[in-house]
Amino acid sequence: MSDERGWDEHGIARRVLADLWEGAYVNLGVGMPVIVNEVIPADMEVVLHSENGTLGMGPPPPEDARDPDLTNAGGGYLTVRPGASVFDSSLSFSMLRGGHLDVAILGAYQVSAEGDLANWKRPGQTTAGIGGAADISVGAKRVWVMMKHQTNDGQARLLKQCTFSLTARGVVKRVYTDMAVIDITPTGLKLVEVAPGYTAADVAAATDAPLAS
Amino acid sequence: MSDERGWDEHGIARRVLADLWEGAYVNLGVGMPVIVNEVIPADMEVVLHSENGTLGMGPPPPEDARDPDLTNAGGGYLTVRPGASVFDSSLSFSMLRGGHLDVAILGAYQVSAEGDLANWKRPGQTTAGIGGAADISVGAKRVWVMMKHQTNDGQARLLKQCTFSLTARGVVKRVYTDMAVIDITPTGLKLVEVAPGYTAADVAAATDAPLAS
Amino acid sequence: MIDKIVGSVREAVAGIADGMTVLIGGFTDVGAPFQLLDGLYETGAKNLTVVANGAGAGERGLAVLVREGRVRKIICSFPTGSVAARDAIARGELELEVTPQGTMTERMRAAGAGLGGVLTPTGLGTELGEGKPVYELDGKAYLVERPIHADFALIRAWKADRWGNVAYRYAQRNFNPVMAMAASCTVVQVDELVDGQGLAPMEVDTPGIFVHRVVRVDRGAA
Amino acid sequence: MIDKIVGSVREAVAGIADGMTVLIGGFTDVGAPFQLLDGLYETGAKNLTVVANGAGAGERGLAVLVREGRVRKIICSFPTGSVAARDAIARGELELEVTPQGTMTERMRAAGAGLGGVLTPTGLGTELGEGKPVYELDGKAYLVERPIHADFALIRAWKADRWGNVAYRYAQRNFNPVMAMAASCTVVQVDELVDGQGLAPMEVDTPGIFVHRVVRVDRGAA
Repeated sequence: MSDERGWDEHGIARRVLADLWEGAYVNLGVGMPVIVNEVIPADMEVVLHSENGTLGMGPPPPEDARDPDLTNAGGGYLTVRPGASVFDSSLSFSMLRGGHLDVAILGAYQVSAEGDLANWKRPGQTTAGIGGAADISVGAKRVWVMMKHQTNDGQARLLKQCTFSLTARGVVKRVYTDMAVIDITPTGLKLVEVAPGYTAADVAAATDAPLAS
Repeated sequence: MSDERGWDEHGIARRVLADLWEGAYVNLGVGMPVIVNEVIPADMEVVLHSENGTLGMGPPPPEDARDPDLTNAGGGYLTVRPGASVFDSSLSFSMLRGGHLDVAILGAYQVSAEGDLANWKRPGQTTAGIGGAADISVGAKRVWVMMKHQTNDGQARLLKQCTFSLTARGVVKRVYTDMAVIDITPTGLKLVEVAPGYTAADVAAATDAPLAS
Repeated sequence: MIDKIVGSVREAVAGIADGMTVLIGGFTDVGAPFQLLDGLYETGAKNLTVVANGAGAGERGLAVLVREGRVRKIICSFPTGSVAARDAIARGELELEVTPQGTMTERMRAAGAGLGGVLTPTGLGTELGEGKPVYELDGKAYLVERPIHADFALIRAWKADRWGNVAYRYAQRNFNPVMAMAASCTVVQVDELVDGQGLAPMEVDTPGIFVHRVVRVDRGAA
Repeated sequence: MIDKIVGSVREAVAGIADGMTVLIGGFTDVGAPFQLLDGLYETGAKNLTVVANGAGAGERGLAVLVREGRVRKIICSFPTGSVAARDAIARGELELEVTPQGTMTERMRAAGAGLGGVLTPTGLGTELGEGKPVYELDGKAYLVERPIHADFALIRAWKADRWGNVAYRYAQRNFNPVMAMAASCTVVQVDELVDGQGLAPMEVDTPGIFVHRVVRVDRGAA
């Protein structure tokens, strides 16, 4: 940890890990969520799903042991772990859309107080890709978002309403940021935990929607 | 062949075989159609599909070599042939409904001049089973029927309109009976071939719909 | 440690209760979970809705449950030859819904895959499509077929490991992989348990995410 | 004798013509049929509609076809990072249809399985669902997603035999098995041909009924 306030990316990942459990089936989105993989203890069986068609694979191999046919959805190399399996996109998305994943941990540009998720397209982008994000977010039992609380120029990402193109409506249940853990409830945002060095007032000031404590 | 007129069941099967070709993917319905399997020459590669999830399997093994996990849809034992494969019902019916089968050869109670097929339920039956017949008959590239030309009490089975519950509408392309081979065309029934010992007039008299020669 | 293996058929079927919907795998006897059905019988659960290819042919498995009046409704494709079902219908105890086999498969797959339904040409314009919504798309009409989701799926396979990964032998697959996807609790009976590293990744037919309990039974007993 | 094996990439892609729809397998580079794409380039076919996960990232395969203006439309889920596509769109040469990955998969599967379409919750109420029909069933709304059928599917696998049976290595599967079902002519490039008895029945991932041509290419060349 640096001496800056709040959690760094690994700190957020460790905070997410504290909410996971042995035996959970989890999909990690590209970007910040994949860091969670780095903090899962070797003796904890969290079963990672990758939408290109793997379940239960292990962390990257040394460079000289890479298998060209064994990667995750981001193209990162994987290793075979006991209990792992491979399958096609049809079965992979049946798992995702069909409610078989316990947790999907996704990155986001914006999240609304109603749980709307915007994580695939910035305004004006012509080749933005949705990938599996829409299917995952409508299907997983729990959708958690990991993101910086604000944009680099200090704009809130937790909003009354998203301004970016939506991935899915009303799906996000919990948000982990450098500043806080926040639940999305039927009555709006609820502060669960404040990162070290911040106060509830700091978090509320950086959030563009009402935040209950 | 007996000295009776027309084709016996094996004769009908041989007549069907004459219209099959090397490399054809074929589903044989229960009843008379499975006899086709007995007349396919050993050196002719006709790939048989069974809706319970096998493709390209061979004829029944000797009794002491039966594999309890290797049967066709009727429960008959099969043998592994080179090039055979197994799969689940989802893929099996994708083959059938998806137009991948070249020919489905089905039994029937009745066939109409418009190609309607009735082959699953007699009037009043409470536990009649449709099985895969409806999916097969809407999906196969060609649906051929093998049946006795008339019922045991002399009623026609080739009719203007079926009176039994339908399996599918407008699907049958050709009918093979003990008396004749008949095509179902956009303008009605057309006589293709008459079995030995019968005349076109005999066939027309045993058919309850106009029959062009 | 993940360990989905249970020590007895009784544990494997625990929780099946009156009024539940149960998927039963197998085509004729192949891939049919006879020991789990014996276990289901022992639970005493009644008023069940069952989805299976047949309606209980022969003298064991589903036939016993139907004969003893434990099944309220069967959704199946091929009830032909089930004396138990014919008699239960005659007694007014059993409701029978006959559905094309491919449609039955797709309906369970839709439930497992999170789809709201599928459009199929099968059954259109026949008794098999009666009462079902029709949807026209690009000039062609289809039946709208609803998902079938179940409380339990009872399936049979060849091998499994503690993660719930499953492999089938030959024609054992049939409805089993799709049923495994469509139930809140999927129970599989297998001939062999694979310990250590478990099944190899490419050997797995039904990944463990779809499987909740595994029990080994003696193949000879089947 | 059934023999779907052809001797060259040129024979494997013969018949792909202007205006056709072509499915291209693979996820990132894994399971992507690069040699078949080189062959497709050599045919000179243009005005193509392509369905693939990406829109041609990097400097080979689909990227070349897009850069050279041979592709009129791409249906894909993840065009991100395709410079070729971004530039072709800017030149007004390329139409891009971005579709959720699971929806893309189901649309091809529907074509291969003879379904008229599927009902999915994915994309509803977002830009991704714009222009698509909505169907309400049992109080819940879904998008109606149409089948995608193609003239050709170009896929990649590990092993195949003369009957067209195919097995994939690890994550090579991805879209390949579904694409194999959805095209009038499915062409597969493999690392290994299995002669004699062919693949064992339980080893087969894509049965030969879905495969029309097989060509072996040197893995080193990929």
